[in-house]
Amino acid sequence: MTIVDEREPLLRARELVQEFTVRGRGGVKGGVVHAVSGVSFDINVGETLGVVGETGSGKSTLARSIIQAPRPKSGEVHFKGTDLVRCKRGRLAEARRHMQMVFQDPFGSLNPRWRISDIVAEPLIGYGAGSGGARARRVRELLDLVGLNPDSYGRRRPHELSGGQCQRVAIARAIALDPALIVCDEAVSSLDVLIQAQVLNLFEQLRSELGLSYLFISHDLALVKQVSDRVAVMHLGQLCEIGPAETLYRTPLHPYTVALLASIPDLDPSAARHRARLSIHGEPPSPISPPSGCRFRTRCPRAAARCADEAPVLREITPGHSVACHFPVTS
Amino acid sequence: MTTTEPVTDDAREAAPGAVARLVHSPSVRLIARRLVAAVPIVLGVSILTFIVLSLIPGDAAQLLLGPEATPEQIAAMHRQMGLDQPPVQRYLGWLGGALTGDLGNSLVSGQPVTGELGSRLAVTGELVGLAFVLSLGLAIPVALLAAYKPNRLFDRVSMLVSITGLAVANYVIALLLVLVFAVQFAFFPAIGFVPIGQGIGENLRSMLLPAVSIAFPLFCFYTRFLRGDLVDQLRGEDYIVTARAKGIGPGQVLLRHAFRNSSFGLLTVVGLNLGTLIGATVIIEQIFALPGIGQLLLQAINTRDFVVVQACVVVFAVVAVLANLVTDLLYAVLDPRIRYGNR
Amino acid sequence: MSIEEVSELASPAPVYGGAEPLLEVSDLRVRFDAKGRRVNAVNGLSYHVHAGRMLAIIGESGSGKSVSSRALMGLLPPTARISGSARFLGTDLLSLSEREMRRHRGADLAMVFQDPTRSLNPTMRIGTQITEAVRAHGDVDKRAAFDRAMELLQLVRLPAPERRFYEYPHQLSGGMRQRVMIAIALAADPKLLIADEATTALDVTTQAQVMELLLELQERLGTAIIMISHDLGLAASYAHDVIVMYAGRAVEYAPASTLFSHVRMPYTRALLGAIPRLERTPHSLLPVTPGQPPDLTALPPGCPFAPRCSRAQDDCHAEPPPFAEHEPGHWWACWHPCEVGGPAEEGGR
Amino acid sequence: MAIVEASASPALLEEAGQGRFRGWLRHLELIFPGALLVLIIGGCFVWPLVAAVPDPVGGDVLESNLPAFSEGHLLGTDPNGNDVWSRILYGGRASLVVGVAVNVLGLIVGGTLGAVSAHVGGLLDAVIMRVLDVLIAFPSLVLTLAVAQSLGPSQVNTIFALAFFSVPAFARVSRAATLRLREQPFMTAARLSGTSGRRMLFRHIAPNITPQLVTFSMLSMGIIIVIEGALSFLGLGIPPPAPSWGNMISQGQQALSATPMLVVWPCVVLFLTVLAFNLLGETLRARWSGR
Amino acid sequence: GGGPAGTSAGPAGPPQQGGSLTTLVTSGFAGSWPSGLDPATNTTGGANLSHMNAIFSGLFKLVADDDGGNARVEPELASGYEFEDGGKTVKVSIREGIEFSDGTPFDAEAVAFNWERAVDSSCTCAPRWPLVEEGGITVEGNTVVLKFTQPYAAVINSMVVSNANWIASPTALEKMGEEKFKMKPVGAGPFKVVSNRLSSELRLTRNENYHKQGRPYLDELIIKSVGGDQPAYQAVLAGQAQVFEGMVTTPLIDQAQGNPQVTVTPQPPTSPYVIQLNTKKAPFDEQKAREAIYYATDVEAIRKGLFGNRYPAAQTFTGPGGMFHDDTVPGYRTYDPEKARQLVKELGGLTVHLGTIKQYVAEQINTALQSQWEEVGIKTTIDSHELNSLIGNFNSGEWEAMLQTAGAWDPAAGVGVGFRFDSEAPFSGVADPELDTLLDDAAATIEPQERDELYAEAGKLISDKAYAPFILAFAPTNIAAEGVHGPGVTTKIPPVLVNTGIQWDEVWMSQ
Ligand SMILES: Nc1ncnc2c1ncn2[C@@H]1O[C@H](COP(=O)(O)OP(=O)(O)OP(=O)(O)O)[C@@H](O)[C@H]1O
Ligand SMILES: Nc1ncnc2c1ncn2[C@@H]1O[C@H](COP(=O)(O)OP(=O)(O)OP(=O)(O)O)[C@@H](O)[C@H]1O
Ligand SMILES: [Mg+2]
Ligand SMILES: [Mg+2]
Repeated sequence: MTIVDEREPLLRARELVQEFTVRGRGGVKGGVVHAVSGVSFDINVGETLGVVGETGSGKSTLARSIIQAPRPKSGEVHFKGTDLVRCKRGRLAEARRHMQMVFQDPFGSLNPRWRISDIVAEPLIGYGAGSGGARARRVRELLDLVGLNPDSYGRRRPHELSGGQCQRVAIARAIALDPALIVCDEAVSSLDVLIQAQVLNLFEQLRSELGLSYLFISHDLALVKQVSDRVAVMHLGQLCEIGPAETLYRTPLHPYTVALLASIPDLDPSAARHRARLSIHGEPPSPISPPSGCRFRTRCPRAAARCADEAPVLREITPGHSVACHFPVTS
Repeated sequence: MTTTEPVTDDAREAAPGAVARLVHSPSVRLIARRLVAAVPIVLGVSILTFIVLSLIPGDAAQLLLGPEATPEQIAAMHRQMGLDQPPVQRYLGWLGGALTGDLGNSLVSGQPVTGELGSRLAVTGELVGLAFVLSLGLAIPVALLAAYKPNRLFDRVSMLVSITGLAVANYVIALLLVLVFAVQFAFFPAIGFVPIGQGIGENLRSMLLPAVSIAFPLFCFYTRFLRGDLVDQLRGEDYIVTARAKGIGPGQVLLRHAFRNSSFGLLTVVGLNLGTLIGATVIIEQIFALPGIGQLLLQAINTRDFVVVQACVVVFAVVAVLANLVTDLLYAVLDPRIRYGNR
Repeated sequence: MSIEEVSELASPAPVYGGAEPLLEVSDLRVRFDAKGRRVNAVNGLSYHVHAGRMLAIIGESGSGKSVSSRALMGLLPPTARISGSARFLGTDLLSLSEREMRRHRGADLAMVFQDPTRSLNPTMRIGTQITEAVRAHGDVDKRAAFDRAMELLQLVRLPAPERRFYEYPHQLSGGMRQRVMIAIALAADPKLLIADEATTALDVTTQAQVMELLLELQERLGTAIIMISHDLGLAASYAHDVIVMYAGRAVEYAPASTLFSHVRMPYTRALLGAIPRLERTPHSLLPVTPGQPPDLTALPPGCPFAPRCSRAQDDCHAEPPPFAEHEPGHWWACWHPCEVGGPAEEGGR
Repeated sequence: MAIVEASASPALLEEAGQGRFRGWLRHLELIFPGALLVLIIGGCFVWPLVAAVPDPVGGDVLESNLPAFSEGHLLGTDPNGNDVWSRILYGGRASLVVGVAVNVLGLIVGGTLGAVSAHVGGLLDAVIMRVLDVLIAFPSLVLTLAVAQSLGPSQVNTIFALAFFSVPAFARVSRAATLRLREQPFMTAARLSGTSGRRMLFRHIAPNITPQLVTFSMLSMGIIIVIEGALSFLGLGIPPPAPSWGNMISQGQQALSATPMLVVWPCVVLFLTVLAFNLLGETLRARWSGR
Repeated sequence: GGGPAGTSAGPAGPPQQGGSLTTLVTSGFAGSWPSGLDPATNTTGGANLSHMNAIFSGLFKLVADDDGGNARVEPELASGYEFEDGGKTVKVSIREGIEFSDGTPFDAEAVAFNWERAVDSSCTCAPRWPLVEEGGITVEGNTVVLKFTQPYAAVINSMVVSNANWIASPTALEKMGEEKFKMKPVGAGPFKVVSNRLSSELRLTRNENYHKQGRPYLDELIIKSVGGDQPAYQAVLAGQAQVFEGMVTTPLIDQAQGNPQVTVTPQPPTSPYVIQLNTKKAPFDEQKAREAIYYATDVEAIRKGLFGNRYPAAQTFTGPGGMFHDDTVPGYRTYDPEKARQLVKELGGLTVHLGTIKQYVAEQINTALQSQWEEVGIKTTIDSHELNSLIGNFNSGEWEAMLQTAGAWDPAAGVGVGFRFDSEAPFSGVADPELDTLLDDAAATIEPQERDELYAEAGKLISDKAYAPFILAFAPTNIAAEGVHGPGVTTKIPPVLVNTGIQWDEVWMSQ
């Protein structure tokens, strides 16, 4: 392996493109979904990058492209100095050892017929880490770490656990090999608030203790802000804004980010009712035939002729804060 | 299926650019694609038949010439039949003919196979078609009634009947039907086929018992399948709850919602079933002395008339492939998710 | 659970305002006998809804929100055993036969479900699904039904209704589908609309759109709405009144403004505390409530939240607190309620 | 605080009793077909070992065509003087062995083919599926006839021939199930965990598709036993005088109107067997699909 | 009315003209004519007697009294025959003034033309004439002359089962070509072909040109192939067919005999079932083993148990309906289980593969034989063969025992005794020069008395050497609906080989 340069980001994604050909029954070609189109970003060691965006904006596809399941159509993903997109199967497997994923569906991500301890041991076996005894010890350690008593939970099967517990098992599996990066695709969205808090705290604890980096995907903006150092906003397969969490939430630049932030329901009833809320109307365009130019222009209150002709590129407005908009919002 | 909209959909569909839309319509593309995909399948089937047939011991020449034939006689007969050529060449020769619609001449009788198949196809086709119509025509209402009140008397009785149909061999059913409806009460003929030309009534009368013999097990199978699927829909699907929440009655929910969706599953099963039907026609045609393809196939196998066997198998394969194409098309026509899918 | 305990849990419906309530649910209990296990999904739930108001029922997953509302509609599976009463304009919905219930469904009470994709029949045109609801009640001819359906589609502000009428659910986006669901629910001018997690499956922007729409419709039509959710933010933003449920019971009930400023139940407080907020500093730990929701097959004798409650004392474990109106308009069920204005984090241990 | 009378307590108690009964009924769905199968299998495989049952073959022709309940012949004898009851028991062995063997073959060969095909995907999948398409489009009967005529009728050849029916069917079921499974995140998670392809197949896919395959095999068991009878009709299948239910029926039908009982008895046991397998299959399906 | 043995099946009044009759034949045997109906190329001609006789009639025909007795071959389209040269020359004269149904003359030239084709035919029913190399078949005026290298006694008797009996119109054959002709052959028989669907249905209509005045009675004759005895019986009961030729299933025959709606006419048996033993190969190259089989076989039990005493036991190669029949053979070894056991013991055990063709009656007998043989310690496996694999088995010479039918109405006829016992014959398991000589001599002897003696001697030899135990003389039964009458249908005619040559021109139906 190459020696990792300290200043080199842990993960560097460049111009990632992922497309799907959709087919009807009998294999009729229906069109090409432009799920991710030219996305670039970095994640540094110990950093959490939040990704937000509405349904279908390509968040999950982005996550899967990074872990190469399936490999993206084009682009580069440099992880610890290896370009995953072009490396061989063996190298990829080696790299994946340091890169794990936690899925949205807590039950679906655990094989329903396996015992919890077997599930957690799977990566240990898969990467041949340790002997039987060492492995068993490591499994207990991991279960303890995620707050599950190995004695009472180790022999259970997923359906005997609650959603939050399942998610913790999935996390235990993800950290089993001390990865450098965990990709969380809506890892807490299906949990209710009390459990969600437990899981989020666990992530936080692992980050501070083990120095993990996260790619944290959600469409809950408040939640993303809670956990992220930097936040990227996706819209229809493209990054429209990326920047430090605080800055981005305080001074959103992209009209879409503004609309998203405005949609967050407020916990203060007196303030929430009867305010002019919505700044976004209409339906999201189809990813099969996205609009020309800026993909947000059909719903954008600030859209102008230029938006239809010219696709805006991501440009840095303030240090670390970039936006892809011809007419960024400036308060 | 009844729909209540006052303006028909077809009117909208026939909007300007109809030709362009036709070419780009998923159905047309589906047909084209599937027809292309069918070619290797039929080709594969014909090759497989060729291989299988060459594995069967004995050949037509030996059978024709009898046990006392000298090797020279057999060799001469082989030459006459073209069996002396290497298999690949024989196959290619056959294929060339088949592509031009000439399936060759029977080894045993020397008659052209194409014409013979054509007239027999009509009989088997009618038999199978009638069986489908009967089985589906009965299975649907019975399954609906059974699913209307699951686990009640009607459901249980229909289950017992269905399982009887699955357990009792079709040839036993055929003989029993004849004993009752042809011998005891002379409603129907016991054997024989009356061509449509001699009156549609007589024709149907002659085909009814054979068709019922084939249809009954099918009916039972479809009933079980559809009933199960309907009950699953009624129990598990959210749109059923929506429908109930609208305040419409259980009959409407069953017919308009559950059945509509179950019908697609049924369609697949019906399409796949066609292959197994061929076994049934061989037996039933034998019992009812119907001049169909099944009868021909069995005779041809027994006389090692491989040209005829090959032709029958290919015809069956084409029919099976077409049936699947038709079900796919029906899907595309009936199931809006495909009709308007992913555009 | 003994009979005495049951009777103690039973509670009167809180009275809101002066006018007759539209719906008055009292002591609703639902039990499932499934696979030999007995699940006590709802254990004595009582509340009122008045015409023109929006009541939010919140609570974590499995607290009985859906079951209690489906019980009103008579849409529970046969394995459910229901008791209690639900007076709707004088009739007890729970005692109606399936046939009688059918007359109320759609016409008086309507429901919008969580997942619009699965809740619409995928093989039926949107229009047909709406006209079906229109024609389910009253003798409406095709033409009139069509007109009404178009009216509804316009009402829910579906773009290009003439076209959408002939389309199928999969041709619509999630938000549009949910609007269609609302149109179906409104088809027969129901007096009460139950929205069971109607926006959970939608993303934030679409969720906001749908909620706006519901509010607007309520203002125009005067329909009462029961909004079921586990999103407190949503309840705070849109509802007039809020009920918090835990383990099949109501634990706190108040007008939204009161509830969010004067939380008394430790459970509610825990819920509020656990929500990530924009104001919070990044990477801070959230207050955590330990433990699991109680096993509904065997409820503990005392307060069901007691095992997880930081304020719990011996009496909490011994006896369930009654659900009572401790302050005007503000009901709760707790032996040791939180002080008003206390820190939100206090609810959790 | 006014406390409302507890409602519906008596009703609850009454329903509790009913609940127990219902619970029992639910088990009946499993018990009834299970017991029936145990009875049938026990009858065929164990009873002849325990009790004195006449030989199924080698009967005395002078005792041919005895009616049922004759002395020493519970269900009478066939035209060769063989005891029908005994033939039903021993014939059940053959039929059940064929049914089980064909299903096991289908399960293992077809199941593996389908799973591997779906799991590996790509070219292999395309090739396997095209071959299966060919097999499905190919009238299996011809294949069966070919096998039977070239190898001669026998139990093993019957199993072999019938496998042409079952293997493609199982492969389809297994492929569909595997494809569905592939969508599950735990499969992706396993790949991320460095799990090898073989381990994926055996530890992840196999246990998860087995219930579906087993359910399917329950439902197809009856069909296979019946098809074996149809083969007997065409002179294939298990060669007489060795009994199987199928060839008993097919032999009996040759003089159906004269000696109907020779057909009725095997039909009855066949009915019970198909019933049991179907009920069992459906119960398992309902349970495993989580209803 | 039914009743046993067709006692009441005499003609019910004067024959009536007209009507359409459907006759059923079993698809496995007579109902299969895959190679068409041209006498020279129909390889199953021996089974398709009804088809061929109806279209071509015959130079000769086998007739008998109503009870099947006094069976004899009579000239039909031929007017007579003469033996000359000690039987080495046979002159068959042709009836004058006959025309084929296409109007062309039926003459000696036509017959000679057909015979040339028949001799070259590959059918088992081709004539086995020992013709001289050159000029074996010649025409002399209205006579066709056959010249043999040695006398052939059965030349006339075997005519009725050989394709030499059926004379096709040479003109029609030339005009249509062989391929078309075999579908719509033209003969001088009572019926003309309307349509012909191979192995499925043959529709015939009355030949107005038929040489007998007022014949045939029927306007239409339909021959249909059907899948088995049970469907055929049902079809007759339901009125879709009037005749079923060749019922073999005993319980059904029993049932039919109890049914007043049908006339049941068992035909006089000619060819008995025989267990051929392959003496060229172990274990039956040893006489003891063969004897063990004789002693182990309980014919009486089979007769009674399987067939309700319907068919007589046989000890030699012709049944009671055939020529030169003997009920018993002196010294024939009958059932004696003790002796069988003893022999098996001496042999140190005996294991036998017993085969037969796939057919209901044969399989039943085999099953019964298996039981009986097992009883005395002979380990027996039985196989049923398709025709193909049967031929294969014989050709390979690997077979041990085969249940077959042996003999014919005239034992010297084509598939007669020589077929099973001549050392040259492919289906024979015996290679005994002495027996060959006896059979050859018998075939070459014209004098009936002498022939009878030679055959008796042959029978005795077979029995003494224990070459092949005979079981019983089997013949199929014909079923006719009420109102159908005719020779071979409701009266008995000995089957020339397996099935009876029904005289379709005489068959009539009451309207
Ligand atoms: N395997 C696939 N085949 C075809 N289209 C796909 C596939 N996976 C994703 N898509 C499409 O790609 C687009 C992006 O999907 P993706 O799942 O990445 O969105 P997302 O942002 O994760 O949405 P959500 O918030 O709903 O999870 C969508 O339009 C989706 O339909
Ligand atoms: N048909 C049923 N059979 C058995 N138990 C059921 C059934 N339906 C619901 N339950 C149980 O009843 C309890 C309450 O369920 P309910 O659906 O009302 O929860 P909820 O509050 O709506 O939760 P969520 O937020 O997840 O929708 C749960 O424990 C659930 O498992
Ligand atoms: Mg996603
Ligand atoms: Mg719910």
